[in-house]
Amino acid sequence: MSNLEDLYREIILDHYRSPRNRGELPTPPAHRVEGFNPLCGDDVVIYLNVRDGVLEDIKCTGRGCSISQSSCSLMSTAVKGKPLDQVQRTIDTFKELMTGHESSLSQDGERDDERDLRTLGELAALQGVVKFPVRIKCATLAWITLRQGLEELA
Amino acid sequence: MSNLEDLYREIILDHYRSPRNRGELPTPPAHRVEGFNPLCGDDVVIYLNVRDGVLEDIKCTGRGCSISQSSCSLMSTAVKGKPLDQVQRTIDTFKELMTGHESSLSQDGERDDERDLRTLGELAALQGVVKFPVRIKCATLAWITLRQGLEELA
Amino acid sequence: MTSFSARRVRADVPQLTRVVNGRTITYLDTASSSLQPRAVIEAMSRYYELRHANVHRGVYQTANEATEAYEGSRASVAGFIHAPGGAQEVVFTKNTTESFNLIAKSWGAANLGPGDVVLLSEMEHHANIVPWFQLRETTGIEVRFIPVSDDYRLDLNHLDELLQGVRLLSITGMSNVLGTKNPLKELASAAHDVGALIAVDGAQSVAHGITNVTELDLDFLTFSAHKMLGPTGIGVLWAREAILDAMPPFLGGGGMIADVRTDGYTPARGVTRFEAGTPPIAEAVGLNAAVRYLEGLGMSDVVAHERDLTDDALTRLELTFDGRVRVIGPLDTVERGGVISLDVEGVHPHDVAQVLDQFGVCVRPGHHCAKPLMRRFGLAATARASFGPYSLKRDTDVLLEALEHTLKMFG
Amino acid sequence: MTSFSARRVRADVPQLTRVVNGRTITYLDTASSSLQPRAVIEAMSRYYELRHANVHRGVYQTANEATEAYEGSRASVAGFIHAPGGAQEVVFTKNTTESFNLIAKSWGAANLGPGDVVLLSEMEHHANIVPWFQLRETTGIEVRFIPVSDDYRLDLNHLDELLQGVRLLSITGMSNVLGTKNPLKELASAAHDVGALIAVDGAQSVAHGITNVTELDLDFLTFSAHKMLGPTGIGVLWAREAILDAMPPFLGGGGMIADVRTDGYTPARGVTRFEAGTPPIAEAVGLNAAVRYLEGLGMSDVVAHERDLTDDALTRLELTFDGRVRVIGPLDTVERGGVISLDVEGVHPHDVAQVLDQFGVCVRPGHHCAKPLMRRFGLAATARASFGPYSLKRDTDVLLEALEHTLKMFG
Ligand SMILES: Cc1ncc(COP(=O)(O)O)c(C=O)c1O
Ligand SMILES: Cc1ncc(COP(=O)(O)O)c(C=O)c1O
Repeated sequence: MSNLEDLYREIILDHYRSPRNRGELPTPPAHRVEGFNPLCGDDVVIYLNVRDGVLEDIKCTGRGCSISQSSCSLMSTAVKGKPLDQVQRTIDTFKELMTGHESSLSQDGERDDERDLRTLGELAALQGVVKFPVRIKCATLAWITLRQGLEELA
Repeated sequence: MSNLEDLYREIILDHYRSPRNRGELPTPPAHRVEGFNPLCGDDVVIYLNVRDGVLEDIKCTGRGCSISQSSCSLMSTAVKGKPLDQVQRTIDTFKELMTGHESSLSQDGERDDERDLRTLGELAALQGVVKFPVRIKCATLAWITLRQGLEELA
Repeated sequence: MTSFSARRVRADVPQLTRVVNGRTITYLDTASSSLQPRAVIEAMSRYYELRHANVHRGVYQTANEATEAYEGSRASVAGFIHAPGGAQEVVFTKNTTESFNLIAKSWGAANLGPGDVVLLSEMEHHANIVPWFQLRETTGIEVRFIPVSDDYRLDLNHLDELLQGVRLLSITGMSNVLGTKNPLKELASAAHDVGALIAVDGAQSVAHGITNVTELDLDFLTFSAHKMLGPTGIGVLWAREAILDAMPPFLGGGGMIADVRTDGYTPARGVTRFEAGTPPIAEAVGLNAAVRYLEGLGMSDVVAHERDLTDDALTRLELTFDGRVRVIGPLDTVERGGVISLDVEGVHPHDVAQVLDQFGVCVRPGHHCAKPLMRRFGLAATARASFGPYSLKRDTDVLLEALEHTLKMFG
Repeated sequence: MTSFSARRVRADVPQLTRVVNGRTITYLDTASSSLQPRAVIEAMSRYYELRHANVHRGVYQTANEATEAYEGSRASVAGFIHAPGGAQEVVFTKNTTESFNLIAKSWGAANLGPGDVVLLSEMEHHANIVPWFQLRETTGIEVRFIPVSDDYRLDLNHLDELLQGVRLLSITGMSNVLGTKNPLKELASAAHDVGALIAVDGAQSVAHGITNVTELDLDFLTFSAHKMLGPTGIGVLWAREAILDAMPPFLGGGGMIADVRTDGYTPARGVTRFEAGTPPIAEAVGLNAAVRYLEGLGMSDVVAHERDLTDDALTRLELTFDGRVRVIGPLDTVERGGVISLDVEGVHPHDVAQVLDQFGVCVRPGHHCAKPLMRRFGLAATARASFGPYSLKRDTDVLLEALEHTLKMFG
């Protein structure tokens, strides 16, 4: 059962049971964006308040599995109040964690791992997901939706 | 090679090499009917002169394998000059030979066989065809076409 | 249950000895796709080893054998569903989905026009919805749905009204989400009373019930081999001969034509008109083996066995979890098959299935290609367990054990 | 020819040890369907025994394995034909015929209208003719044919005129009757010059040549597994990603949708949009095994081996029969594959094949689903012998022996 505990780390279950930044923001001024995973029917809805190049507030609703919902919650805590360029970097780093992880691990795993952990903080709890390829889409749904929302605002 | 010689009896090869009643009849008064086997591309064209309930003349053209062409030739000699009801009986008997043969043989083969041979004369040479199920359609093409022609005339 | 033995069936299915995550597999996903007994797998291997050739038009021995095997399968299938017109009514497709597309795009496009109604139900699989939506785009037909009641059965109270203007009632024999079996005979007669035809989605019902199209008085039936112990890559469309004969071709190509000129073509007659190109030959051989295997078991024994398992599972789910695991489907086994959709309190179906996998338990999370039904019950997904002839109560034991662990983990 | 050994290939193919009518089989019908090596048959058996499950949407281990096997096959196929966009450009269909129907009914219906021209050739298989005739009925396009010269090659003298108004040039890579290989690179560039796309029927050419869609600069490619040592029940449509992305769905059902409501549906993105219903999973596994087997042989060695056999056979047919057995196809091996259509003096192809069967020789009589070509050369049918990687000159020995007997018998 070690694999499973890698996937469902305590932090993840905690964010699933008590999601942070859950709810809606009035639109306008907030921007609303919706993400959808046709394979499992999960969705996330993200509300974004951007001012002067800073993501001042973010809220999430939607329904889905522990991975997609905790990922959204973890994401919101990681990017809330941050300047947009930093948000973008976090998105990029997270995407790398999800897609490039296995291949970079096989070359010089330790170093990459450390870098991820340093940059990502709590988000690193999601790295167990890469061992479960079908769940990667669950973990990335919120992030793809966030990026889409930011693009729509740009 | 015994099977093969059963299929290609000398009579059949003879009718293939020297088809009887080959050619066309002027239409009208003759009736022209065409048969086609989509699987192998064979066709037969039959010309019929019917008067006073008698098939006074019949001619065949078309192209196809030895079985379909010799069957047409054998048929023409069997039905030419015969009253229509007798033609119809010959068609029925031939059809039986082709379709019911195997099952009736398994019950009381000898008797049926004899009856076929008596009624069919030279046509009985075609009975080897039933051992080659894919070729049955070749043998019956001319007969189906003849029946269709007679129905059109009726 | 005279000779039927689920244990013996189990011993015939190689995959059921597999060990997954340290445990012997507990396969509870037969509604998605069934596992194949050795007889089916070997029939196909032997076919490839001994007699593979393209069918039709061949004269040599193996081509004849392949053709006989292919056409023999058609006859077997016709017998299995009691097709009144025999093999001449059985069209091989690639799956149930293609069969429905064939009905919609051939019969539907030729016979339906603006205002004509196709009546479905809210419990249909997408295979019996999307082709009708596509037809609606091109012809302007109306697509209407029979509602599903809170007891997870068709709400037939307003059937008469719903049937107004209907040309085709297309409905599932058994829901792949709820397990509900629909009253096909009554529905057929109601449809015929208004001059409509009836098409039945047999993807589940043919594999888990007795299907007699003559007695039920159906017009079309669709199903897939891979849900009835057979191989992937082949499905069936059965239709009454008179209906088939009047249908225009669907896909165009070799095998379905009588003649092709540079200026046009003439379609062939009979079932081959609907089978363009090289058909799934080895798959037909596998399907034939599956049909014979099921006939050997006896479908009434299969049904009884699966009812037994379902009854036991429904009872124990209720006893063990006291409402924390809710069954989305009828709670009794009256007109119901062995498909059990679960809603586990506080745990998403994806997570349920993931935890169960650690116990070697195979259940499927998701909308099961029945989104309108999911919406009807306010669900995004369920975790679905389903039985087959090889299932045992032992499978339910492991399912319950794994569900307890799941609830603990997320509790 | 470094490591290639036809004898070793032959030993890998179980059916080639079969005895028919007292003689070891001489299989010369690879153009209809190839025989499968043990590696392909066993890959499918093992799949069913160990890891069969429905693909996609599954979370449990065997469902993941099945999905990986299925998607892995897509990647293999993409590599085999050098698809510039990789697996994302490979759609699994049931055969070449369905692939052409998909092009015509999705891309064609969406992009072509009255007066638009689809240019074919007189040597096309019905699979690449009938779907265009069907499209003509619904959209009023024009279907035009490149003529075939008396030397059995495309007559490209008037290509410029023929290309006027053309939106798609759809043409075979290699004729299944003549053996002629067409100059695809030149044709692609000519098509592109007038702003048309090019689709290639690879049913023969992919199995008997090197296909690099990037280098040839193609837009669509179709082929079938069963002609390239793979199983029945699966075919391929390759198309450039940008083209695929813009194509509307074809068949409707599960797997090809993003959402379905009672009032409509949203198609999925990517290749799955074209794969409605449970796909041919085991067949994809078999196709992957076939691709790897062919790659192991080396396609250039396969081509060289088949050219050798063809050269030898053409020479000996001429020497032995001195014109009484006429070859319908090029008499040299320049841009020509191992398909040899025969016209035997005074003997109908059906009879030729029947007599040959007594020698265990498998050749196919008929129009080979190329009736316009047959008409062009005033033939109703030919008896066609064709080679595969497992063929040997010994096969030609038996063919010649049997042909001599045939001529004697009907002489
Ligand atoms: C050149 C060509 N195109 C298309 C096809 C059709 O292939 P399939 O029957 O697998 O759809 C064939 C084979 O019969 C062929 O030889
Ligand atoms: C009720 C029902 N209909 C249709 C289908 C579609 O079957 P297939 O995917 O084999 O086309 C399924 C299976 O997924 C089903 O359960």
